[in-house]
Amino acid sequence: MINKQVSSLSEAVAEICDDAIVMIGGFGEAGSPIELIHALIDHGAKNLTVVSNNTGSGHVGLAALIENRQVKKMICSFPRTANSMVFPELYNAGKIELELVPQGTLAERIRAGGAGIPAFYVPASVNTPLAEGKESRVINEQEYVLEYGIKADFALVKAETADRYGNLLYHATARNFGPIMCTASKVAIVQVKKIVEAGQIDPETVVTPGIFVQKTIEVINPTDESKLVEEEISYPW
Amino acid sequence: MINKQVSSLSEAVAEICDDAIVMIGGFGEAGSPIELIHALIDHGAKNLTVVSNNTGSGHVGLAALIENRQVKKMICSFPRTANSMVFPELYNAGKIELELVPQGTLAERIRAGGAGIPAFYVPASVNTPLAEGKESRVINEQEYVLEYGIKADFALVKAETADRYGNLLYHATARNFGPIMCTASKVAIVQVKKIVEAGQIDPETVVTPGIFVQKTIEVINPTDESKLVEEEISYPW
Amino acid sequence: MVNNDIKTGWDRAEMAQKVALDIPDGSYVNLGIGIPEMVADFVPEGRELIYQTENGLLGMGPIPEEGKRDRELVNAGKKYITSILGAAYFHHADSFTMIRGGHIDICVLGAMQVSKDGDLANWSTGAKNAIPAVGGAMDLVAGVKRIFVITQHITKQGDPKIVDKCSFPLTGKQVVERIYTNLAILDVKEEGLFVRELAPNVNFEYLKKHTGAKLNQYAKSQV
Amino acid sequence: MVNNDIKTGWDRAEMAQKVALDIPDGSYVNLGIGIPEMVADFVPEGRELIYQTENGLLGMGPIPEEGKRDRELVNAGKKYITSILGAAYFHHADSFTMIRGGHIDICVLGAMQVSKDGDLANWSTGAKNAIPAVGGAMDLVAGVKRIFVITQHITKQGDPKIVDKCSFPLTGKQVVERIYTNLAILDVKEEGLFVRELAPNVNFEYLKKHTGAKLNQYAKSQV
Repeated sequence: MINKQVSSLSEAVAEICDDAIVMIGGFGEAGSPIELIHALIDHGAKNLTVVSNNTGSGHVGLAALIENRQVKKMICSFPRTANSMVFPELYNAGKIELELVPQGTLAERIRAGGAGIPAFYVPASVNTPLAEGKESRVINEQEYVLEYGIKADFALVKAETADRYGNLLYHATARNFGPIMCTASKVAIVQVKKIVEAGQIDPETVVTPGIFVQKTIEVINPTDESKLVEEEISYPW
Repeated sequence: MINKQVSSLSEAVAEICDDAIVMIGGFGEAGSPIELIHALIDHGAKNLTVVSNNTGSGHVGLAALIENRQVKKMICSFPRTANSMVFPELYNAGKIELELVPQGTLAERIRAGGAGIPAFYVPASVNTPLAEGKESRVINEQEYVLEYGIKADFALVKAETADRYGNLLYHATARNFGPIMCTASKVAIVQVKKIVEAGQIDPETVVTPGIFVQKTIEVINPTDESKLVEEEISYPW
Repeated sequence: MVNNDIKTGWDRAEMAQKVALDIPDGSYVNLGIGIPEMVADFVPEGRELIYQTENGLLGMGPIPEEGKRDRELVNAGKKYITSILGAAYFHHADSFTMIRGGHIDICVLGAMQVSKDGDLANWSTGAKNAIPAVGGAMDLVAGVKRIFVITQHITKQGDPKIVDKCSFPLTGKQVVERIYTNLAILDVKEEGLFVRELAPNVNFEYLKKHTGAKLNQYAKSQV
Repeated sequence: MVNNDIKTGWDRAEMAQKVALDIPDGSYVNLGIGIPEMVADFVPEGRELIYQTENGLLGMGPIPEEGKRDRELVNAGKKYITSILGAAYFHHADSFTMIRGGHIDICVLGAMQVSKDGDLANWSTGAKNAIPAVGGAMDLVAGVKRIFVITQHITKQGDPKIVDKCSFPLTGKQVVERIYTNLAILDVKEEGLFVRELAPNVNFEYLKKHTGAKLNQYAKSQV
């Protein structure tokens, strides 16, 4: 019987090896798989390339993973937010690499990675510094930049509900990068608030079909990241 | 107040002009917008380029549109099925053009058209006659073919439920090409079984967000196409 | 410098209102972070606009009351929001299908600089020690049908933001259609910048003095 | 010619069963139209396979009873089907994300010809008056991790379908991993075709006679 549920957070992230490419869902706090990220900190895999829209806030979650020096390189669209200190400091000290990608191009590169599209053209970034060194091409009199799909070894994603097949539902704008990151990674690891029986998710409403998910772990009451940031708490606590 | 509902089938298709590119949803009967196609036959626009997975069955729906000589060219993946006589006959007589596209490439070209991606690379069709004359490129030691996005002037789509904003739900495998065709056409015209109040569709379950839909028309009891085909009925009846 | 004794020009709310008046009924709109967000407060009665937020919601509603916040319902600026009846959630690739695919009618953005050709710089000063961050700005200007900019006419240092050529790195080239500042509304035309409307107590000479690019006046019949 | 007096080789059901036995538990599987569809009937107890049909369903269930058909629930062959508990519907672009993106473990397809290098021809005879139709075949062979072919060993006219080089237009080059026929199971290796198993009353010489490409035998230790 297919069952993608694992029984502990440490088991969920156990396979993640040094030098892996890891996609991490979330747009700010919404959809950030904070328990999985903390499990990855405990696990200790190093030299990671992380694909995520931001770089985390305060000293928890993704910011803590970076602060713990497990991340060699970030691929993201917006590496600084109101409460991000960790990444800017390491970046200015030359201790972490950054590949800056427009948000829509980042999303499409991840989707392409999952869909077997090795490369595609986009209009975004033409005539800007972010197109420098990239191949460009005129199609129907408009200029486009060639962008490449991104695949990852692992994805850490937060969703709302899963069944044993790994079918997923999300909540509100926490959906953001989760569905496409699941498709683009060899092993998509998903923390959900609730695991239900097969058949309890209406097949018309499934957002991520189970084929894209390898492991699920139930985290009934995920941490309130913004509260930790406000209280200046650090992980490991 | 935004309201995309129109009051008659003829009004729904009234804008479709000669020489238009029209995407028509459906995979076999499932999702085929038969009432809209029949309205297009009554309307009479000619010299159309039609993008659809198949070429219709019997003498109704898409087959009838072709038989009525309104279609100059078909772009599709599988132009013959058990009950298709109309297209094969016209094709063999040199009276209709065909652009044959692998099904997944067809889907991706439509999606690209809707997503502002002018072109992309795929592995499908490499080393086959369908790649002849197309640009190819080796990326990471594998060969790919360059394919271009398809945009349409109009899409005719069948869905299950709509609200006044044009948000859509589909039913089972009738979903097939509908969502991507709505994104790739300037005017997406959708026949639905039921139009409900705004708010009656859960925002988590919307399949086609209303931004991609321009017109909806309620067709409460759509025709059973397979029955018409079985009974050898022709349109116009 | 702006005269502080008598009221010269528009305040932020008035600027936002000017933008709101120019957005047609039924438009799909993406509002950037900052002043652009205020536009939603000034939509004239009888018009319905649908707001898209690129992090995954079509049908963004007003800011929630304190007790009704949902930690996972935020806008592109990561502020708490609500959704309207008839909203839809989607993932990022679908969101940028809307944006890149030309489905959004109008995007209102802030600016660091706008050139006479409609080039926009709003993501980076190019300073060496700054952390570069771009977000969805480049996707928006490349994909949305009409780009409106809303910005102060000059910087806090008194430098013009409307310039002949942007000195900051571009967000996009020839993308801006109209500029709303505290001093005027300007149209970006192939022939250059045209003054669409002057704010209270601002005349053409005054505006010229605070603008780093050539300004044109419409012939009366053109307005 | 196949000897019709005593039972030689496998029938279609036995061929399908051979395929079914080789599909690991938990696999995501796409079954082509025709004999491949029969594979689902022979999955050994205790194994759970998930069937994808490229027209938009993951978790295809058995054929419905006559009265329980849904006109809009069909498979890629346009036959009425059902969905299992835990199924998911999706549109075509998402469906081919599964296929092209390498997420499907095994695809079982019919064939007109297969070459010793694993080239597959299964969509067109290349005849001038035939209406070309390809469907999802090229996407499947290009994207799915493992391609199994199930086919009669020879054509109705007695010509070999396993050949040195396909004469029909290709569906894909070097894509087939294993071939299940009524006479044998063949592995496609870099070094050529290897006989994995012979059907009842079929010996190597007999198989050779009906095969249009060189056949190799495994050393005993390799099987």
